[in-house]
Amino acid sequence: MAIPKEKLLEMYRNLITARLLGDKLAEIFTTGVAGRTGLHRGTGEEAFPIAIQANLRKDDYLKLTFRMDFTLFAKGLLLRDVIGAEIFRDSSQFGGPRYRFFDPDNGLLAHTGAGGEEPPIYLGAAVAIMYKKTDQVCVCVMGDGFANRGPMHEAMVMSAAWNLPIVWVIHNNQYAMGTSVKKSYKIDDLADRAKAYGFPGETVDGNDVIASYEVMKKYIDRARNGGGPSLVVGETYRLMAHFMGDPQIYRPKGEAEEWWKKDSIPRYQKTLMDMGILTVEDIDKFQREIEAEIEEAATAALALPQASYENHLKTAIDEI
Amino acid sequence: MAIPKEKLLEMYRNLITARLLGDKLAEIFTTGVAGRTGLHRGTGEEAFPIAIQANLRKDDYLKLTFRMDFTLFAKGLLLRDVIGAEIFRDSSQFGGPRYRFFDPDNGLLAHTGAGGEEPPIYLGAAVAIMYKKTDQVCVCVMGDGFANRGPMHEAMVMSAAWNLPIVWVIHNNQYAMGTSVKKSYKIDDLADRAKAYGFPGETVDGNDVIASYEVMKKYIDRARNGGGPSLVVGETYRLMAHFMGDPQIYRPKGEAEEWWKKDSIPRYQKTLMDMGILTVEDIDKFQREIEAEIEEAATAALALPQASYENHLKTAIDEI
Amino acid sequence: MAETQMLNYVSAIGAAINEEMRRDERVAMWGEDLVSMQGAYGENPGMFKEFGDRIKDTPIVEQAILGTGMGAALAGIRPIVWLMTAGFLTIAFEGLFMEVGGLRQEYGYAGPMPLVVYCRSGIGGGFGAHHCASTESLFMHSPGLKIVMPSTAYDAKGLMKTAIRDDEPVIYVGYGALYFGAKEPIPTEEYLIPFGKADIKREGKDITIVCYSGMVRKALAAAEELNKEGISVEVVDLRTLVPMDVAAIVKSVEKTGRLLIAHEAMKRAGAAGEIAFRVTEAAPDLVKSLKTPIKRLAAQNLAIPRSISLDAQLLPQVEDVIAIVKTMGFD
Amino acid sequence: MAETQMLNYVSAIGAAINEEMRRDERVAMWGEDLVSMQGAYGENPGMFKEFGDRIKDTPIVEQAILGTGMGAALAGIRPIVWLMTAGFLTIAFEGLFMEVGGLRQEYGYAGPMPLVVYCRSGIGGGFGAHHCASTESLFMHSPGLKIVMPSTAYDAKGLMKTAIRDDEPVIYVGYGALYFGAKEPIPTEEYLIPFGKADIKREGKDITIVCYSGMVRKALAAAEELNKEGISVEVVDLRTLVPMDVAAIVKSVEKTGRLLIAHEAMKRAGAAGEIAFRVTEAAPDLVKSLKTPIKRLAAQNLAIPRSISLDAQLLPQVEDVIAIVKTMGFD
Ligand SMILES: Cc1ncc(C[n+]2csc(CCOP(=O)(O)OP(=O)(O)O)c2C)c(N)n1
Ligand SMILES: Cc1ncc(C[n+]2csc(CCOP(=O)(O)OP(=O)(O)O)c2C)c(N)n1
Ligand SMILES: [Mg+2]
Ligand SMILES: [Mg+2]
Repeated sequence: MAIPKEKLLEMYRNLITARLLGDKLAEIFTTGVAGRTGLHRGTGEEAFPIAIQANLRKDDYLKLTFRMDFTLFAKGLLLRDVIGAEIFRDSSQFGGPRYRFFDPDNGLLAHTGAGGEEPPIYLGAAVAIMYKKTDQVCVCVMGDGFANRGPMHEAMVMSAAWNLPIVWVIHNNQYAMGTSVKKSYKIDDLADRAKAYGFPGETVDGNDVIASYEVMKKYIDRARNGGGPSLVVGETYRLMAHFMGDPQIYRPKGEAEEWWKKDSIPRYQKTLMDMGILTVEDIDKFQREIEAEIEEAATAALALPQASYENHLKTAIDEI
Repeated sequence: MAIPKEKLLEMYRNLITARLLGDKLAEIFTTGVAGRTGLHRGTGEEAFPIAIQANLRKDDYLKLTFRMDFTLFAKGLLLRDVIGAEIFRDSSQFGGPRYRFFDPDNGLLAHTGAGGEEPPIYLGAAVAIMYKKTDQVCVCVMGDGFANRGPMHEAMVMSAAWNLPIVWVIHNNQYAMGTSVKKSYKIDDLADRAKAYGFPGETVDGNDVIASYEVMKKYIDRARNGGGPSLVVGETYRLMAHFMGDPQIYRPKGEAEEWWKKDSIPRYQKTLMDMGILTVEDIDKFQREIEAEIEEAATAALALPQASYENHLKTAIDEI
Repeated sequence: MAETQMLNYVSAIGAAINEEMRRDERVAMWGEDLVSMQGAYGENPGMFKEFGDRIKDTPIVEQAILGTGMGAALAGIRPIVWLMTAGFLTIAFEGLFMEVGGLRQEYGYAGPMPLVVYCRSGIGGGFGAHHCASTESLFMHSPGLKIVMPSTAYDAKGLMKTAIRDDEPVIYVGYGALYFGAKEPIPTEEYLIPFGKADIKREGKDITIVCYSGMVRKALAAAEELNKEGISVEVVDLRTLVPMDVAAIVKSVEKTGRLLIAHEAMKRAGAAGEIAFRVTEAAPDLVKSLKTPIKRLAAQNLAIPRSISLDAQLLPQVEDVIAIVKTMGFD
Repeated sequence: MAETQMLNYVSAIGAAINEEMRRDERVAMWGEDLVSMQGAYGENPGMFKEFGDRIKDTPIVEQAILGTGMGAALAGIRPIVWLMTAGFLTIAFEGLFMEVGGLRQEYGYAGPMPLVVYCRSGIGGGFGAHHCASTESLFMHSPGLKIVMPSTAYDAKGLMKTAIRDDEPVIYVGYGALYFGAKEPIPTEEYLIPFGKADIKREGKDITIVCYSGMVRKALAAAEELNKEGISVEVVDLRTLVPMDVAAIVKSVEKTGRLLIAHEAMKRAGAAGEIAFRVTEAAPDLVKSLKTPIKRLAAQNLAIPRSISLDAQLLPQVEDVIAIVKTMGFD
């Protein structure tokens, strides 16, 4: 079943937007207006989250890795609000997510400061879907690092026992801080984790937009149709430091260079051009349009308010 | 490689002792001298823990399921002290374990009241073995129920990453309280859990003494020789209620009866008799000897002191 | 006079859950062996049948059980998650303390998250800390958790109903030794008990004992004894620790001039410190004019052991209440 | 005069660990990215090289990291387990609070279990509760955990050495904002600082501020300001919360007649309640004779948000110390 041209181009636009937005965020952080340093950059890993989101509706539940949250415009957030959240502005009064990315009404439930506490929470959304008998799904993407943690395991156990509409995803960028995935896993294919739970597991080249889209579509459709949980592993690479400023003493020389060769953008451009869907002129045009959009969004984001203390107090349950 | 006759008979003696001891404990609990009711009986599940312990030295670390702790005489505890611990007597001043079964010097580290917190702790003993460069091993047996919990998963992840001398074991008696293993696992073979970690997993008939002994020997030897972790699943059945008094409304009619047919004792007797190692007269003799031993141990156990408040205060770290 | 029925503590809780599940179909409940053993400790034979899959059994995965409660609450369900014992709350601690109790605030979300976390404390018999320990003092330190600890069947019912209707997360801790206790007359007509309203379980004029949960019974028994010796004890049952009815304590102490705070939780860093400080902050002059300094009675600073012979010595008993009251300036 | 070297807080901790690892080969350390990133936050470039596999990286499995520390400690190793932040202690909470802190007592085992659980609190910058929160008040409520929270490089070194040599489990919480702070003169000769000995960081006669960790710096800055207005502040740095040097507080308050307890942990059920109660219990007459009731200053009852603009308003600052001191009867 061929992917519609519109979908292919939408993903292309989103991929380029993600790349340029990542650069813009790095620039903004360098100027200091974010109020802190150390952005966790995701450049080079955008294809997989973009392909995931191309399969989701706004009312589906989604967690990405914290590093890839800046691609959430692909789920319908405004670019302005994405940038705003990255630099700690509060766009909720304008319909955006709250400080950072939290927006239950649009399927964003949380990042937890202790990474890896999200799977049970997102599984809870899948429980709600079961009770409400809607056809929503839940996609919970964990980094290769946090995917080792106990709460994810427990949530996977329960997802299998209750046959819940959730797709577990490991975004494998080969590193967790300074720790190579080879050191924390003694399996070559992370999708083997699924064998412990009795649901399907599949690994895909996360730098291949179309392959990622198709694999995700298969399991998201399956979950939507009552087929229950599954695990998808997207293979990509953390081209950037863990955070801006990390000297990366753990990274073998030449490794990143090898992965740059597998970068999703030239590959996807070539695919689309081979399919006759994209021309060199289009590439140029998209680039210019998106750059302008991002500029505008960045300006708007910087004008967003900081979180207000008065609003914040509304979250108190008792005397402060 | 044939199992020595002495080992086979030792296991026979231990198996019969376990069966008779289980009955004795039930009797003691019924009289009320234990000070509480609700013993978690393990009758019918003895073969697997007996076979495990036949492979261990006193200085190896071992955790059984709480239900099977009464078989710890097979690791060298006195029968008196086992009974004492089951009825809350403190035999530590006589060289026994403390209240219940806790004896670091003899490889017993803990049961945790929240079942399933033990795997990280036992893995710590394996870490110590690594640092001390001894040839001890660690065997951590979890029930099918608690084996689903997060701490066990995390410990298995770390055991693989560090290649530690530990054998993970699931004692699958098909039930966790009222929950059938079929409801909490969507895999048929629990040993598939090992596939998530990249170490070997194997399932064995836990009511078959010799098969259990051999499989455990393989993986315990492997761990002792630096081969790292593995997972063994012993299949057996909880013939008894979760606790004495539980009305067992969850148990399908006839299920227990089917499993009684697979009881380890007549099977092992037949095997040993076929091998010419055991006669009908031996069976009788062992039975009488063991009954007498248990009677004596029970009398001695009832004479053991309760835990003393003064001793207990020594565990305080600060003002009480 | 209103009609009543005779219910024990566990049936009162069951009745509350039943009524609320009938009233609001978004209410659902899950946990271990709720269905297979009719309530994990067999508390409530038959109660769950009418709700079909709205009450479900889980594998033994407490971190997931707790977390699913939170996620479902954010996604439109009103879950009651059953975590068995107050000690087991520690195994889902991060989820409960930081996420259920704090995540909304971390993100500035004041929207609803209606979740009841239900468990029991106070189960003795050598089962050790996890079954017996009172962990409420820990959760008071979480920024966003309400805490309910009823001491009677009447309160248990009315507070459970309020908990289920609350739009914010609530920890509801039953007291084990009360579950199958004597039946009490409970109104057949619906009633709710608001959070943050203490109840004077006994009036008195010489000393105020502030307590909650299983400690109330012990305080009342002690009060009975002390009364014989001419000491008149007022027993204030907080019923909810967060929010806390500080005004009720102040009012009582204004009358009695003496304050003893008693709980089964461990002494060091236990709830008593917070209670005393709240009273001091609310009524500094009152505290200055007390007849004798505030005292506390609590479990000793030791884990509850796996031994049936020690519980009584580590946990506060009726005699301990009597003894400490007598040190508070009655000569 | 003793020789000194200039070290900042993080290097002082590193020096302590180095020295102890050289002294006792049973000492080992593991956690996330200790080796790969030279200390997880890059605190200590190069420090770990000489110990080979005695310092090891783990996968991200905090429950396992903590538990292995306990098991190894029971099996003859003296582990330091690195858990990064005081907020992350909550994800291994059961293991830390109930097992490390209680299991020995549950079974009546008074034998050694030498474990140091090492982490930092007080990391701001919009990272939210887990990186910034002070969780020590929780662990004070555990039956068997010692708690160390140093406020200077000097104390950090001497207390880490004591922690490593202690035969019982110790939580050692560094204060994030101090790690790369100014260097201090540290004796080159070995020294240890005993647990349970508070340190008077500034002498004064009008009011005692009891504090610890990051709050000490703020109290000292406030004292400086208040001094200009004629209020003489004594700053008592507890250094260890369990055991607590109640006698030092009493002695100071006997002199000043006023007591303020300040911490960055959240107010409700925070450590201040315990500190105040201990003082009341130790010196009831002193408390009765105070010039003004005991007060506390703490973080507001809200989670630390994911927003850089709110931290300062939720956490106690120097100005807050000054303001609250001024309400304590200086007119
Ligand atoms: C529970 C917990 N442990 C440790 C950390 C510190 N930490 C922040 S990011 C990170 C690495 C996460 O790796 P991964 O899941 O692979 O995501 P990636 O950074 O590769 O996107 C760690 C260990 C944390 N935030 N939470
Ligand atoms: C963390 C935790 N959850 C729940 C319980 C209550 N509980 C006691 S025994 C048990 C069943 C354990 O099943 P399994 O591990 O299969 O052991 P078995 O009883 O079959 O020997 C449960 C759920 C507990 N003690 N700890
Ligand atoms: Mg990664
Ligand atoms: Mg079982």
